[in-house]
Amino acid sequence: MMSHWIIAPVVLPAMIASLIVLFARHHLRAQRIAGVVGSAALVAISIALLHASTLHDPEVYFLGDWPAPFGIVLVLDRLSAMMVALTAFLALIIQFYVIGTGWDARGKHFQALLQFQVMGICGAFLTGDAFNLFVFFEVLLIASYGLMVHAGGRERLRAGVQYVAFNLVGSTLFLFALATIYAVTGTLNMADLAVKVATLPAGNSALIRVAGVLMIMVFAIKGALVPLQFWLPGTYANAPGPVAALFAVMTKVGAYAVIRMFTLIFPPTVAATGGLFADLLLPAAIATLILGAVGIIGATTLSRLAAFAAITSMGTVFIAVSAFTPQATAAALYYMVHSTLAGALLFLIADLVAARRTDGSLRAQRPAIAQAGLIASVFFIAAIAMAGMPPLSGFVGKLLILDAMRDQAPLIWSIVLGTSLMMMIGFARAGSTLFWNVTADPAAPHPPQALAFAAVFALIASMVALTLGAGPVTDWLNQTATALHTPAAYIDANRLGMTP
Amino acid sequence: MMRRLFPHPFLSVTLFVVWFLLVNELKIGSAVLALFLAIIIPLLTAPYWPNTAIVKSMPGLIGYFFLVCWDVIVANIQVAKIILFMPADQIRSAWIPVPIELRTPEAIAILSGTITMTPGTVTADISDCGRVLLVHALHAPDPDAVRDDIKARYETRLKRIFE
Amino acid sequence: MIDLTLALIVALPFIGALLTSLSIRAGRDICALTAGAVSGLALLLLALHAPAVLAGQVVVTRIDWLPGLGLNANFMLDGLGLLFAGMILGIGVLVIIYARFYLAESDPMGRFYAFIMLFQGAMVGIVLSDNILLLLIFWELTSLSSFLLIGYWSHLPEGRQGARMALTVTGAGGLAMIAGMLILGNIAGSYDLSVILTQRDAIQASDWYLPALLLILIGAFTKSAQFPFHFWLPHAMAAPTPVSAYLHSATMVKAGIFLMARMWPVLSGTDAWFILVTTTGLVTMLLGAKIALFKTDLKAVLAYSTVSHLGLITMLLGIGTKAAASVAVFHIINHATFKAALFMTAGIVDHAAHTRDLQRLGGLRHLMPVTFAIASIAALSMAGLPPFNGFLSKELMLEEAAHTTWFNSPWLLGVLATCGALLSVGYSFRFLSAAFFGPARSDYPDHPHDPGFGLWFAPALLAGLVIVVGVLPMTTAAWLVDSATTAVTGAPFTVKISHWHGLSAPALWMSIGAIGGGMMIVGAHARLTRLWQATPRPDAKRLFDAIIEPFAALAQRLTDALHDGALTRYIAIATLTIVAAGLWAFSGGNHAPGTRAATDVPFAAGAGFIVLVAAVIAIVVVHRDRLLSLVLVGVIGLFISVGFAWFAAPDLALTQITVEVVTVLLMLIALRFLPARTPQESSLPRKLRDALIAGVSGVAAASLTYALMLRDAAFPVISGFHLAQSKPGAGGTNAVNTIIVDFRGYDTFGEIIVLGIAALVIYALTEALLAPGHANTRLMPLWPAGNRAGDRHPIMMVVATRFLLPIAMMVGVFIFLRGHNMPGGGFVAGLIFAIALLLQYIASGFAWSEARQRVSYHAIIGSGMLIAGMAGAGAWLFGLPFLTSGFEYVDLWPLEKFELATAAIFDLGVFLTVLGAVMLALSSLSRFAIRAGDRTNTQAFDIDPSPGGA
Amino acid sequence: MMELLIAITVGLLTAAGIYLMLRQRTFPVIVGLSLLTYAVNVFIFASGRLAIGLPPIIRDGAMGYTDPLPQALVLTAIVISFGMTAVILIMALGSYLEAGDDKVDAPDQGAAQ
Amino acid sequence: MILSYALDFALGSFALAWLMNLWLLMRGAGIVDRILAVDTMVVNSIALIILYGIRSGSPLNFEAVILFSMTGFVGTVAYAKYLTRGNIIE
Amino acid sequence: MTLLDHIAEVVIAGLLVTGGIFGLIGSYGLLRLRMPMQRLHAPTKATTIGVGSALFASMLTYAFLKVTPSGEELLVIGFLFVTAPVTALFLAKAHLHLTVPRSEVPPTGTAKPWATFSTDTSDEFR
Ligand code: NA
Ligand code: NA
Repeated sequence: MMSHWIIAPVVLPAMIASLIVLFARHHLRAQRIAGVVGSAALVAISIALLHASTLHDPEVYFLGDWPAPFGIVLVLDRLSAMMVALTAFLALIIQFYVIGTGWDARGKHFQALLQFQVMGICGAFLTGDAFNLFVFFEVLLIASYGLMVHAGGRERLRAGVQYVAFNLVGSTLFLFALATIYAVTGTLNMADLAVKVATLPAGNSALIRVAGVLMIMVFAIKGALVPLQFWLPGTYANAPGPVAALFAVMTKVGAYAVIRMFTLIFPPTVAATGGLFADLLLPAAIATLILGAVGIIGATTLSRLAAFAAITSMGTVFIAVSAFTPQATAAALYYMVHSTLAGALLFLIADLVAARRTDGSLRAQRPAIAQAGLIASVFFIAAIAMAGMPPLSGFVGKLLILDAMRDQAPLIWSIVLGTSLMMMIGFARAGSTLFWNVTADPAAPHPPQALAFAAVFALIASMVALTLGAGPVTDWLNQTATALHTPAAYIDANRLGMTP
Repeated sequence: MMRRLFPHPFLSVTLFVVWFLLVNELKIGSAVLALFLAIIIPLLTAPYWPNTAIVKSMPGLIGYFFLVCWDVIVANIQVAKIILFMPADQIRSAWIPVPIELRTPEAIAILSGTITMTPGTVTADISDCGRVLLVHALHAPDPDAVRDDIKARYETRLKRIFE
Repeated sequence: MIDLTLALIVALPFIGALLTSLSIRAGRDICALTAGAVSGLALLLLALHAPAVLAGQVVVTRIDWLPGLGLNANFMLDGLGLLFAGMILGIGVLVIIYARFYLAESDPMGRFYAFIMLFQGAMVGIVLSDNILLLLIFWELTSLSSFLLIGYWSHLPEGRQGARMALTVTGAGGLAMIAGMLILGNIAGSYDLSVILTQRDAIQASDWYLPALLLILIGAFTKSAQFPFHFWLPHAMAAPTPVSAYLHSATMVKAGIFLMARMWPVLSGTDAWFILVTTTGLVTMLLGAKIALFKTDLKAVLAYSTVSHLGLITMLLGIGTKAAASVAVFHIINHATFKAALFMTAGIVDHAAHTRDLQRLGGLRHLMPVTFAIASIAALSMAGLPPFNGFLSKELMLEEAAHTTWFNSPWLLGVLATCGALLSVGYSFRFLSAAFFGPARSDYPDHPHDPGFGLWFAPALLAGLVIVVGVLPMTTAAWLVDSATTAVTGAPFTVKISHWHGLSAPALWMSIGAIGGGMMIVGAHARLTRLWQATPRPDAKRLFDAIIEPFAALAQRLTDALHDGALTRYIAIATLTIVAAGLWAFSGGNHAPGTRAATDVPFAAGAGFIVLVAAVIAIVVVHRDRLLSLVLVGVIGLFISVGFAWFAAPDLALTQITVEVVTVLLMLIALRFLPARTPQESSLPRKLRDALIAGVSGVAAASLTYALMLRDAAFPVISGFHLAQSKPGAGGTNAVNTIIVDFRGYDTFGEIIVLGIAALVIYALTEALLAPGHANTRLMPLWPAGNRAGDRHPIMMVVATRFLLPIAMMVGVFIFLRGHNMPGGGFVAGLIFAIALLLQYIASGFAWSEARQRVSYHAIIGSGMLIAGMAGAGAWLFGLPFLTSGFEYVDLWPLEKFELATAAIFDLGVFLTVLGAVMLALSSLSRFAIRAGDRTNTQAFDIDPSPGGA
Repeated sequence: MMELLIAITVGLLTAAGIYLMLRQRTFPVIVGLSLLTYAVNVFIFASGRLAIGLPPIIRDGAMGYTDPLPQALVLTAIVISFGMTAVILIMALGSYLEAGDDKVDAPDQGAAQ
Repeated sequence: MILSYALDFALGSFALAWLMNLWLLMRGAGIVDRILAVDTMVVNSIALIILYGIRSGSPLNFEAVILFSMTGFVGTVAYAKYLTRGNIIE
Repeated sequence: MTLLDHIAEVVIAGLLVTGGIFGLIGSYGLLRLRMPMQRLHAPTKATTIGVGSALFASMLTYAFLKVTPSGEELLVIGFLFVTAPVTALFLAKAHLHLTVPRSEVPPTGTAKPWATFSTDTSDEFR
């Protein structure tokens, strides 16, 4: 039904970026116009795709008109449509923030790299081919490397080298996993993999388990799961504010990949792998949540605090994912959307503060900052959202997760609620240092940057909408989760049986 | 008009021949494509090769090429003998400055290339004024003989071809 | 009767919060007016429902929000709700008025009223919630808004710390309660109180009852500052007095009481409830009163007295009988009236005498008669003296205590309750005597006098209530108590309140004893104070900090230690994790060894392998000499390329060798600016550790490779299709190339984008580094050290590269055109062109070559990507998916049949992107050298052999 | 036999690559990364199993073909890793110029305070 | 028949040449000698691929050989220029 | 097999053997010759005769035994012939700059020094 529109979220940003590189290399205004038009168009397209994916079963787009599993396919289902829409929406908001604060003027090619990053992320969400997922991981990664060191700077570059080196280990690992999967199953199409892994002859279980575990390690690096999360704080804290905000969706690509791959290809019903992945995922997710919460209390700067907040979000999401039940997956998806918005908001605020305060330090008393009242209130809102306190979507998300994981209540509830308390303490201490414990000197003046605040309020509004609309949203997500856990429709859409 | 279309006639010929060596087939289609490329590419790369030396006598160049081939084979055998049989202390290596009258860069390049390709002698450097080549001979009991042989055998021919 | 006004009542204060933060612009009066009006309107709406509720009806509002989870915006109004909502809104209005005059000019009033209204909305939300999850939301909101209110005077350290402590304790309680409420909802099958309150037996029978009870009580006790969670309340006194009056006397601290009352029907009646609640209540009553007796700060005295009275109410709820519940309700009303009045008078005294320290106050009855009158009425009622309302509820409380056996002793509870009453008499009288009696002091800063009408009106009204309810309890309060008690106990109840119960009533004597004892304590206060100072008293604040601060310090040390930027440790941990997980996974499955025949090893291949192995080992050994390790990387790349050619992968050999060359050039340009040697830094143990990790990973990788190579795939590989369809389907015999540009062209599309982005990133970073700044200044002095050979652009190299450039282009075009059928394609062609151009840069120099670069590399990259994209999108015109390629054979006499394939256009895009990307990357890197002070040349070679030359 | 040699090659390249990545300077880390890339490229190639003398070029009368798909994947991997190597190289250079040392393990922002 | 013997001999000798180059590379000679050794390895590789092409009869490796010959020298020149000038593009 | 093929086979075998021998000599010379500059001469042997004969052998094989003429070998020889002198020159300059003692090298006989030894960078600005 959506036919060619399915690939639009990939081709559109690619072409816009190419046009920028070709024609608008030195004209920032033209770049901005192209960037915003592109992002806005992408939002419109993604809404249409979301609508289509709601009405119909998963729809497959056969690239090059080659049948699956031989050619590469894109699969539009609710999950991918949702994630594309989330990315498009976030990218548009960040566009406004960037233009509002003039971040893109501090280096070259920001707008082009932003479009490429969106292309990579959308490509990763839409692809139905395992190797193509690797390719688009690399697209979004290399664009993120560029964005991360945008405008240079000593700390940023050092953190950049670490970020790239660690993620290259991840990329290499991804290739090891893909080659193993191909060597064992002989295919790369995800739907075909699902069929073949389910009917894998006995002697192959050891190797497919290795492939599965290597795959989950790759997504664990992307999703910052302990013990593969060390790279994140240094990277996110040193990245430019709006870039770190965009990275909030990048960690979610890791979570998306785990959900997609381990409901479609390695569900617990597969004899060879069984509960292998849940056994790995749950302890790691719990450790991630705790480490993140401790990090929020221990963070010495606001941007590092925001980075550890992002880690807690991933811990929470993966706790829900590790249950591998439709209800838990729906809760995970809800919390994924929430934490993307909340994470992005927190990074934007960290940037607003850093721009107005000599630094983001949480251990030193500084004079009050410009627009302190406004920034303090949005910080308060972001803190509530991220700590999962009412009345925002974080609370609803955590309630959904607690409810979904009732049968492991003593362990999961105490950790989720305990870490929420720790987060509350961390945020209260940070807020108190940033906005209350200020010296008497007058605030240094700073341009109001209305557009930037508009972006911040847009994020807040989206979270409020997510809260108020929690009823219909959770219904939609429950249906999505159920579809994910019964992937027959996804597999059939690939029309595997048909000989060309 | 010919000058503008063929800034490097020798180059265009070479390219035409190279294409056929690549495609290994004598077909009209390839010929048309080869001709087209033989014209376009020299035009495209003209700025990279300003004031090209004009080959005055094409047969001279071809003759020179076969001469070098022969010299390479002969000298190779000599040097092979030195490596296999001559004890290390008997080898008399020597640095030989070879003053040259050639003025066109292409000619100088071909001369130093020839010297290097004929085993036993290697062009190591050129003087800062571009008038003298520094040649290292593997075994040259009589350095002057080597110098004179190079000048007589190769330089005179190149002077006829290029100047 | 379904009615949306309840939702409106709850929403109004929140709307008020918004309005006040906006209306402050119109001045402080307007702002106070809006706050007062909004609260008043809410109170009015509530009053409209009062008659129906008092008649026993329960008003309900149902708005679906998250039915799937059971969290809905359901509200209900019953007697209990009415009582509390009335109290919250009523006292709210009074506090708003009082605050208008209390706040100084410098205090931002808009923010104050916004926070107060936020708090008010949250409190009303709690008392009107039918859905317990909704109650939780408002519950945590009270903690959050109290945090803002306590921290209102953010410049005061005690304000900040008090706010954080309150938030931590009440927040933690709230979180515990979430678990409790979820358990309760699960047992009862719904989160709506209207359902839960009917499930008493199911809940009390469930083995999850005790944990739920405990968790809910933690929530209640933390909010109502019951022992052992009472320590945060005094530190909340740092808040402005209206906040203390409103939050810490009338409303917030009563939320816990409200919750116990609301849950009374299902939770109470069990031994656990009785022991836990009654004991906590009693201990808190006694402890609070004792501490209040010796506090010197007026607001601290009042705060601890509040704690004590809340303990009293908790004890009554704990007793579990309907009568006790009714007394609890009655005392809630009475306490609200006299405590709010006292707090306000304390504010007035503080305003007038500029101190709240009882030791520096005295004799104010002469100077502030009105305040004295109000304070004494309220204080005497607090002490429980007739004829005030405090006496009535205290009497009933003593009555209940006397008739309750507690830890199987019938009289102990009575005695302790009397001690509580005795202590409250003590601190009430001490308050009055210290502040108002004794000689009028002369050392007041500026002559204290009664405040304006606005400040004393509110406390006076409350004092009036104290008298009226005391004198005519049945007419003024009984109806409200009955309605609330009915809501609490779940059964109709009518209370009999009277001053005189006859001589035989034990309560009478207990009261007399309490008052007598209280008098004596006041008399002996000086000696008792010294005794109190002598006993070691745990300072709650130090205790709290002793837990939080070291934890925060530990958190920081741990976090910074773990995430200290030690990439090598990160990678070591990651590697070990991956290998361990891989081994663990492998051991869990069964592995049937392979059946493929092993291929033999010819001598040449063996020799190649030996060289490769030697090079890899050598690179580790000499890695500190960076140029040499680059040479060895070149060797490894070479032998892998030869390996690819040997094992029938010509395309790979082409690509590997060309990429190899460009990588070497890149590394060499960068090495010019990096130190030539890697210093010896790792200790031996560290090297062994790293070697071990590397070794384990190597063995794992090798065994995985070996395991794969000797086994066939479990299913026929999909590439069978590619081989079959390569010629007919994609029009090319080179299956690898047809896969790259056609079957999996989408991979290649992504891949050239990666390359394009890489070049853009390198360009952007070069610009950033060359811009004036730190990096740039460091570049300037990097003039190559000392002995540099002459002759920058040797003639032979220039002539050779000039000759090679066109020929290389011919080879490039050849490889581009035949890629479809034989090894080759856009990548390799692009790399060949790039290498040929780079040779010009190496031979004739950067400036000379850049000057001849007519088309910018950016444009080449951009157009390459566009062409590839358009080639892919071209298929849309025919209604075919992206990247569908078409081909047909063209017969043009006299030419032989040749093939036109759209894939070639895509491959052209690939070609241009690769060419542009490689050139942009290397030219950007080269600019560092130019920037570092080398002078550029306009002539191709330095030595001019021409006749006219030097 | 040949499979064993290729397995050893992959193992050695991986081991050397990881050892170098654990050194404390950016240059050995980058060299380590390229060795790791070689290792995985050979590994992907090996996943197509060995077929000496059977290049995946369709021609009449061929006894069979090497699996072309891993070769295509390796090509993609080679080009992408080249892009990545170029980027990390410029970043390492930039970090050295900005910070004055080419250490990889540097005091992170957090610990500095 | 003699063709396969000759081929084996040639393959063997160039492989042996490889090993000799390796020996020079490993023997701790000067950096210039090592670069020379690597350059010779490239040339020996070209020979071996050509010989393997003759053995397997497939003309498919010609593109590889052309590129080896075209690009092999770039590396050597770059290393040498780095040693003499300290920079390769200036 | 026609007579011509037999002759071709013998010629090709001969070429292969000579190629092998000269290839060996080239690399053996690298080890045996002690002076660095001497070593530079060895590979020119392998380049010319060694690979040259292997390439010719391949050309003849395809021309006669496989009846599909192939010219690529000539191209490879051409590239080797063009690039070998450049590598030799640069390696020699490297030796001159790093290993060869200045005293060993005779003067140019003109006013200017050898290019590698010149420290006058004025000519670099034209
Ligand atoms: Na020579
Ligand atoms: Na590719």
